[in-house]
Amino acid sequence: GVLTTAFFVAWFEEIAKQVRLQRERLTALDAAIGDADHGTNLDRGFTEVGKALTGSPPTSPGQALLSAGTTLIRRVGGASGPLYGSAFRAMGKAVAEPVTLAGFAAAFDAGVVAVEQLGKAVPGDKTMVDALVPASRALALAVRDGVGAREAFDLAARAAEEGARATIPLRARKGRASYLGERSIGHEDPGAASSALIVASLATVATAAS
Amino acid sequence: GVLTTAFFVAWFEEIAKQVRLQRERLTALDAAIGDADHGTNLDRGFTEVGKALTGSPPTSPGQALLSAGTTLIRRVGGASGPLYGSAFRAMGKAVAEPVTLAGFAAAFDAGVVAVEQLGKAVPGDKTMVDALVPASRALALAVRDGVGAREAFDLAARAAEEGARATIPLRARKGRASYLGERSIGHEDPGAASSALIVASLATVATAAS
Amino acid sequence: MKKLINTPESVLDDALAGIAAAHPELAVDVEGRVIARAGGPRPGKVAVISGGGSGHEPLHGGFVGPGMLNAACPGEVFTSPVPDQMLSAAKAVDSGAGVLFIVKNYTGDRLNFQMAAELAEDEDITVETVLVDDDVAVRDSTWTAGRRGTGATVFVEKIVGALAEQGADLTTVAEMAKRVNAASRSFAVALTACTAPAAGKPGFDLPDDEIEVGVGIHGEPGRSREKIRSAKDIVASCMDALLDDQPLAAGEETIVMVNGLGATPLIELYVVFNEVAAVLAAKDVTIARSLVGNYVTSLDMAGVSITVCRADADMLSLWDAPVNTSALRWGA
Amino acid sequence: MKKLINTPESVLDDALAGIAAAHPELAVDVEGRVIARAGGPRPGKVAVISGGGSGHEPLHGGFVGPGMLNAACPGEVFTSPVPDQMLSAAKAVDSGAGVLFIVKNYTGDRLNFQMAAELAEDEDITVETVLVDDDVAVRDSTWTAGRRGTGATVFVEKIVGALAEQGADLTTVAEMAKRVNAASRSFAVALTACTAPAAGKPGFDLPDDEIEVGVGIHGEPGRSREKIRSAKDIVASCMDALLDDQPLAAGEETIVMVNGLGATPLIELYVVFNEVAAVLAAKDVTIARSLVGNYVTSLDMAGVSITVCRADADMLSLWDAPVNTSALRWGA
Ligand SMILES: Nc1ncnc2c1ncn2[C@@H]1O[C@H](COP(=O)(O)OP(=O)(O)O)[C@@H](O)[C@H]1O
Ligand SMILES: Nc1ncnc2c1ncn2[C@@H]1O[C@H](COP(=O)(O)OP(=O)(O)O)[C@@H](O)[C@H]1O
Ligand SMILES: [Mg+2]
Ligand SMILES: [Mg+2]
Ligand SMILES: [Mg+2]
Ligand SMILES: [Mg+2]
Repeated sequence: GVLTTAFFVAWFEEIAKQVRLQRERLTALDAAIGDADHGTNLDRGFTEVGKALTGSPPTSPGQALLSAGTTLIRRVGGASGPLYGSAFRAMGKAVAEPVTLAGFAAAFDAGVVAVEQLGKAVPGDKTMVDALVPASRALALAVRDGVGAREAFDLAARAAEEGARATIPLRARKGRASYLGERSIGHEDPGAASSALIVASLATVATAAS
Repeated sequence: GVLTTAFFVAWFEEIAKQVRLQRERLTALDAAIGDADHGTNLDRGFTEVGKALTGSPPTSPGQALLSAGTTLIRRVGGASGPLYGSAFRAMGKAVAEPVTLAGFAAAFDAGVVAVEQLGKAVPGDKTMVDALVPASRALALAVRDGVGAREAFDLAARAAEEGARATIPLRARKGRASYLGERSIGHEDPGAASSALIVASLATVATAAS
Repeated sequence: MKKLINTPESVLDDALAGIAAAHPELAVDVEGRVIARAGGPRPGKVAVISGGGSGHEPLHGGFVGPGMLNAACPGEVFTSPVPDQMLSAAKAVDSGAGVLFIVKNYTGDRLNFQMAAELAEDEDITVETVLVDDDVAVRDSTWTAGRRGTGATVFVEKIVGALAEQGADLTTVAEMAKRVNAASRSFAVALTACTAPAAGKPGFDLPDDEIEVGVGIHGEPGRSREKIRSAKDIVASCMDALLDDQPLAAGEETIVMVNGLGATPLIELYVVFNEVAAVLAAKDVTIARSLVGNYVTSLDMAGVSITVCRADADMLSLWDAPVNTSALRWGA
Repeated sequence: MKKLINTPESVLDDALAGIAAAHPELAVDVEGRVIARAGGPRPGKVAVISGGGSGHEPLHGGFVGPGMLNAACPGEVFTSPVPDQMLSAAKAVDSGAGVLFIVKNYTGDRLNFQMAAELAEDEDITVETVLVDDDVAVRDSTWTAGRRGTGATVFVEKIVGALAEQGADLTTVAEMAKRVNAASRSFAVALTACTAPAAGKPGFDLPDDEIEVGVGIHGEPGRSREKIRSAKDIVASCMDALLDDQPLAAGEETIVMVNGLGATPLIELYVVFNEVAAVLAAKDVTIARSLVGNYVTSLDMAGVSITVCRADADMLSLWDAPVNTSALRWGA
């Protein structure tokens, strides 16, 4: 039940793969209420993360997370670059070895808090926060209930996915989508969708590992 | 059998009416092998001719023709403005009262010669000359054969129309259409089409008058 | 999508190489993505840096040069630059007198410039940041990320660039930037959507008789969709939006920019300017200075933005000061 | 058709009124359709006049001012001006030293300028006319009206404008115009057709993956239709056409313009310039001076033209001379 460095590397590989696959979808979501670059941004970013992790293989989970976060900040730009970058960096700083599920859940929450602090968005603003906060809550509950990592990640993935879908009827209050006012209603937030993808990748990797 | 000042004024009115009606067609012909303004150019020009002839009513056929020609030169621009303008001015200078059919035919030919001299186009170059020269020849033949004005103008109109249609398979050697090289083949020359319209108007007015 | 590019991924690098080739008077770091004046910092002069996503050319690279910016940091198309760019720009152009960051008010731009400012402070570079938020199509409320920064950026960069050139200190320069921003309002309409190279298709579909009203400069849809009307009517509603937000009194002086969004013929921009001039003349407001052309674009979007700055005497005299950049040049 | 206009008929008048409002340094005769420098003729200076159809802005009105044109005569959209315009321009700007007409080689332009020259001679104004015919997409043969005049017009107007400013006489100025024209070649490709206001629809239909190669600046179709390719490939074939017609030897100096046809983003023009620079660098040909931007447009056509002038030392020094117009300004 301990999450190894390899697990985190696999997580970033899976994210990169999924982002590549869903790049058009993310960009289309962003085209509807933003500037049509979210898929491109994340594809560029996580491809670079992959290169960084291959180039200087991390020797600890914290290192993997810090490296990924720094790479995103240095390579993505836009709103999502600093937000996701700061999230992974905060996770990397918060995580302690060996990484238990409880340790991971706490670190994940530190990442979510970093996003909230940097972006000043609260749940309901129609941002990635709407997927990340429920995911973090699901992880915390899973730890409290003593379920295993695989199931915990499944629950988190489901919560994130539901959170993302729940952004559809919302009116955006943060980011570019807020410029649209009423017209932002009826579209899923691209950042929430990518957050759901990131959490789902966690579940995928855990399933594959087990 | 004498062509009065009123006849010439009626001719320009008819041209203006027909140009207005066929404006889109002329412009579409010009779009295919030119710059899509021939209908607009002539509409603007003959509208102004109408205003000029109404504003200072001519007291002779020569005056009517000169006024129309000068107005076209001053208001149309492009290739067709100076060409048609010079044609009518040359006709105005050549015509003598009373205007017999023979006198008209000679004046018309002077107009055609003015176009040829100014534009340096010869028949077969895919220009208005391809409609004007046959029309002039038909008029001369009609005079030789002693037919009446109405029939002479009908023959001229038919010759001009045939001449215009005969530009379709030609490759342009003058004007904008020449830039297209081979690609100018297969389209009717807009200036030849408008020349046919001008000669047809002559027939229309003669028919109405008789 | 038809574009004069090699690949969507290489657009920015290729364009930067082109800028380097075309402008020997600039120091273009293609890899580091910084466009700076050649020759390095001038002792005692505050350095003025701006940046943002690409696709808005000539903004900002076209405004680097004496009398305006010291450096510009171009991000990927419609994506704010990354902190490393602003850090390396700051290091390259700071003379010790400090650096002003001119940042358009978008979440991405703010966050990346903010991180850059922290990194620069770590290297003992003093940074002041000024936000440009002039677009009245977006209401500044808790319901939004605040107004977008658009056309006023040109006014801020020009005026503040001149002030920095005169040797004003960082606080003074930053204050003037805020003053110009506070005095400026913009509003834009789009006739067509634009196509970002990586997206490969237009950001939205617009029927042949409709326009997007209140658009930004990133291909995003606007505040509302309306039927196309005459230039006079369109300008009237833009000017209503501008003047509602910042009423102008008879006798006041303005700097006015009628800006093409990228695919609008200059002849149409002059038609629009004529209508803007008529609206202001009817209120006895003076257009003391003006710009008509493509200054803050949105790739191949057809449309126009109108920016009006209520200009005081200081601003006008700084506006008239020499400027020597590829996109704005006079007195030099 | 969506355009920022009032009516197709009023586009030119409205735009001229806008130009008048935006540029107090110009004397714009809206009714007579002449854009001249304010202030009248300078004794002893040859007057330089150009003109042509509208829709190519900033050409020619944007090049009126010290160091370049004395007056410009804008015709209706894509229609050459009428003789009255050139006559009234000549009367307004002739100082007695004579007038140079710079005429792009189109039948309409030639005929109307020719008539104007006759009218001006009747009023004792000495006129020299120089034709610009730089477009290598058209072969100069008995099969054509001769080459079109396109981008080189900017080079001729700038260089000759500077020479006239220095007090050269009419013959000398006309000779230089011919020299610059003879040394210049252009080639253009279009990605989309343009829509003339009066026509109301695009001049041709171009599928989403095709380009028109060898187009002019009046929305007419080009020499051939081809599949879209990379900027590098497109530039390669344009440069082949230019260099086939006028080979350039290692060490020769050039002035290069990469010109947007109206709807092409500046970022793409820099991508193109980068490829042009690479082709010339490979031949050791020097780009001594360059322009990248929208100078000779074709309304809302997307595409690019490339103009290369083999420049001698005289031309380069005249190029560098001060110019102060709305579209080209340096040293002033
Ligand atoms: N203030 C914010 N707090 C949290 N998330 C935000 C904020 N602003 C934007 N986002 C997220 O960023 C996403 C957009 O990312 P992206 O398209 O990459 O950047 P940009 O908006 O700069 O183009 C949005 O869908 C939203 O989820
Ligand atoms: N050199 C020439 N001689 C005779 N007619 C010509 C010549 N050049 C052009 N034309 C005629 O002019 C017509 C085009 O007129 P128009 O479209 O009004 O002018 P432009 O070509 O300047 O746009 C052509 O269709 C052709 O018939
Ligand atoms: Mg985005
Ligand atoms: Mg035509
Ligand atoms: Mg973006
Ligand atoms: Mg024409």
